[in-house]
Amino acid sequence: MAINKRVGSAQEALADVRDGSTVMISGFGGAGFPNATIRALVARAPKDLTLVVNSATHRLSYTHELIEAGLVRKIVCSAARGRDKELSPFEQLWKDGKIELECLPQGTLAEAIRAGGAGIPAFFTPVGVGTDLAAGKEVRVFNGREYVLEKALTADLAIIRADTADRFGNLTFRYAQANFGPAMATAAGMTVAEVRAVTGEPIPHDRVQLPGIYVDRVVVAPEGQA
Amino acid sequence: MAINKRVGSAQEALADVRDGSTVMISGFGGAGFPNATIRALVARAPKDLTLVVNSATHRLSYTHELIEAGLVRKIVCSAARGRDKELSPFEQLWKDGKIELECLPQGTLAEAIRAGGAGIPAFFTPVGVGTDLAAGKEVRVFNGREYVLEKALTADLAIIRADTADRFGNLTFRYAQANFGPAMATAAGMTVAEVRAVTGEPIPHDRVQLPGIYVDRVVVAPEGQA
Amino acid sequence: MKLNRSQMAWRAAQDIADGALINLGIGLPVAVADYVPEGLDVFFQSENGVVGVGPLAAADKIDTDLVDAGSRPITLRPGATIVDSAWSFSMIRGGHIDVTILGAFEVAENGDLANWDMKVPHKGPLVGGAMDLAAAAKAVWIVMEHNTRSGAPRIVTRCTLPLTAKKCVKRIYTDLAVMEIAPGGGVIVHEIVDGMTREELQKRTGAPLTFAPGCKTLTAPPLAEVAA
Amino acid sequence: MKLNRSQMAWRAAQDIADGALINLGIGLPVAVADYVPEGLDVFFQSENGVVGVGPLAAADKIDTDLVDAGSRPITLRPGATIVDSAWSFSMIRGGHIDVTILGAFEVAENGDLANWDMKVPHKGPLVGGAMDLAAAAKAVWIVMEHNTRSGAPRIVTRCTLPLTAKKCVKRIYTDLAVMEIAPGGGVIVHEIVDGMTREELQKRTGAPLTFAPGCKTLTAPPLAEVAA
Repeated sequence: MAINKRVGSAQEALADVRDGSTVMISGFGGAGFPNATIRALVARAPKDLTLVVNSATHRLSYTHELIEAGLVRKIVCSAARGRDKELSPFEQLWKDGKIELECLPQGTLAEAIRAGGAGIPAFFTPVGVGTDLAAGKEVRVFNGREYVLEKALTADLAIIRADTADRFGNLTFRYAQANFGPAMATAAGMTVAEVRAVTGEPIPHDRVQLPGIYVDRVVVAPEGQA
Repeated sequence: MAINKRVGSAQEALADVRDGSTVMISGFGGAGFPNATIRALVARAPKDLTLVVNSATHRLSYTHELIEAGLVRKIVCSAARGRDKELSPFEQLWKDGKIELECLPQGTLAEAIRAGGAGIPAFFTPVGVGTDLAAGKEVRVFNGREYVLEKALTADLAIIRADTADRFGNLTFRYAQANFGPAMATAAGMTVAEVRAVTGEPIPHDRVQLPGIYVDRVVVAPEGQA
Repeated sequence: MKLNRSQMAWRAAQDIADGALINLGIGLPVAVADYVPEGLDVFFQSENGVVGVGPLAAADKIDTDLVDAGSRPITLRPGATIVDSAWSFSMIRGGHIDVTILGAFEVAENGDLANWDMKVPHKGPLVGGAMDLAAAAKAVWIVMEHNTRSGAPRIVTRCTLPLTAKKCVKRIYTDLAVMEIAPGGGVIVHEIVDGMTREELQKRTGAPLTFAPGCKTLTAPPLAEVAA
Repeated sequence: MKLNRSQMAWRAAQDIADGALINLGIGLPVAVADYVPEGLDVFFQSENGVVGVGPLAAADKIDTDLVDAGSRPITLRPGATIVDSAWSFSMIRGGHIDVTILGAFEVAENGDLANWDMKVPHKGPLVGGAMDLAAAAKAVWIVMEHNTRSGAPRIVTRCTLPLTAKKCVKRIYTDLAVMEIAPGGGVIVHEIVDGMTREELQKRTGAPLTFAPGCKTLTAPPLAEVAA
């Protein structure tokens, strides 16, 4: 049957998400948040999620709505600080022991996700050695320098934002929109790509930025918001 | 001063190559061999080189000329078998103990080079476990499966083939020409890119396949041969 | 009646699932692409980074930059793209290849595979992507003659040649039979060619065979032998 | 005379080498880009993958997909390109950034850096790319006020706040002085503002200072204070 990964709606794309899932969500620096699909996930309301996101609290991402809705058990991220002096909803839940937090250096987070998609269970990195974020982790010396062993991250579901898709799931990204998206798509059992538009023709081979073999479902959301 | 990485000739690009250097050379499956620059390296004749190449003996690559010229002390590769029943020049040197060989699975070779450019000194991989190529290497179990620890590869010099470059060293590749080139460029202290043509204008940001920050010198060789 | 090499490739192709991402080894396995059943939409990956290998290029359409891992001039199928070697092997190592179909020198009853080193004295090693594919594809299928030219079995209790990967083979397609390696080890025959008794197949095999309850006759349409 | 924040950024910019690849931290460090000497051709990298950050976008040219790691709307310089996060941090971790210019809470005399966690109770952590940059850039330069608002020294014998990276800082640009962390540790003053005695600078510093033989007066052109 001719491959066609487009589905009718974000709801349809998320129909089989289960409680307890690990979910990766793209976006950084204000670009690449799959906000329409995040909203659909809030509505779908699976419980006890583990989120893997760069920032738990970015004001332009709707990730915080998942947290505020009480759907999240644990967050793996590089940034979880609210903007204001008062505690953010995340910070309040964290303070109350209702949400678990694993903070990683941003590059370690990115590499751990990439490793998860590349069949690498663990790798050594110079980043974090001697800091609180490496506490309890194995340290080994290579060529006279210390490195910390970091484990790969994988997920049940990745939700990423891209610019265009074709029916094969091939994706292009605008400017800084890609960020964590490509790596997350490789590391998840199921990848939902939210895009501005689906092209009629296949994307030319040398314009594809993420091969469609990593993308399971494509959702069109022109504005990127529900 | 306005950045301009183009140099006048392959000879000029290789003027400071030293004896004992580790040199990475791109190319696989018949595409992406920087043959004009390999010929210039043969003429430059640095001694005791360590070569990191996918194939030591591909008939379409001039790498074998470096070997036949006696300039190579060691080869790290995934393929070193001559096509014929008689021993190839490499095989004869290897049999006579005049050249050292390290054979790696092709994906481990690619990942070790990528790791070398990405600041990862070592990584675990499932590939090769229980085989002769993992003999003597550390094996560790993650999630019930065995993995072997592989070390990163770096080089003094990478010579890669691309299609076009701009004055910033940004590169594009045609079809399957990229193969090992991008990773090698990240893992070497000095990268020489041999290209078909240099563009007058900067390559558009979304057409660049290898950022110019990884490229030190650009040589134009329209046919890719000396 | 023994299958010829084209028929072996054809038989393996009949088991391909719709939508699969497949890597075909050099030699006979690449012929499998010619026999994918009508109506299936599958992608072939090549280790050099091509995702969506199409038919071989016509003589007048050859482009030296558009080749597969075996240096064959190819075309791209619609929706194809190309990644670099590091990414190509991340795709393989990361378990994104649904099936890799490879040749073999030997397969052991526990699924061990030997297909890279014949131990010819002083000939250089050539491992290429064999270990990556065997260790990491979701399924490893082998297409090979049931016996060597001298009649020795290729399916054995324990490989004598250097291993490519341990316990990786799921299915074996030979000129005589279609077999499965059971999850815990052991060779189960699902199809056997007409005119071959179970006893005769066992004699030609170096490991004990179990015959599946529904064991059928292995048939294939008449096909000219491929050169590969 | 104390430098204002613009002048501190200006002073750091004067030490940038032609052709360098530079990453600027959020806050004051990004202002360094405004003062790169004429005639230098440098690239600014941002952790979100932009290689070749140009000036901030004009209000009518803002594109929400074209931002830096600090979510600021930017433009691209000629020759710019953009990679994904995994590649961006491979670039950083792999030592391809010539200089990263960062803010700091504390710098120890051995080069230890604390710039990510103020230990405010119950506020979530925010490490971002700070550790990657500090641990892996070829050179780490710090731009910061010499003292905290309450007058406490930021240059200390040992950091009291959580570390970002060990022994990573090479240079420090403050409102009072330009300093170097010697390869084996120790703070060497290369420039000191007019009207400040060496004794006074030492009093404001929590670690012993050495004054370079050619220690000069730290001067900067008059510049309006940046808001950052």
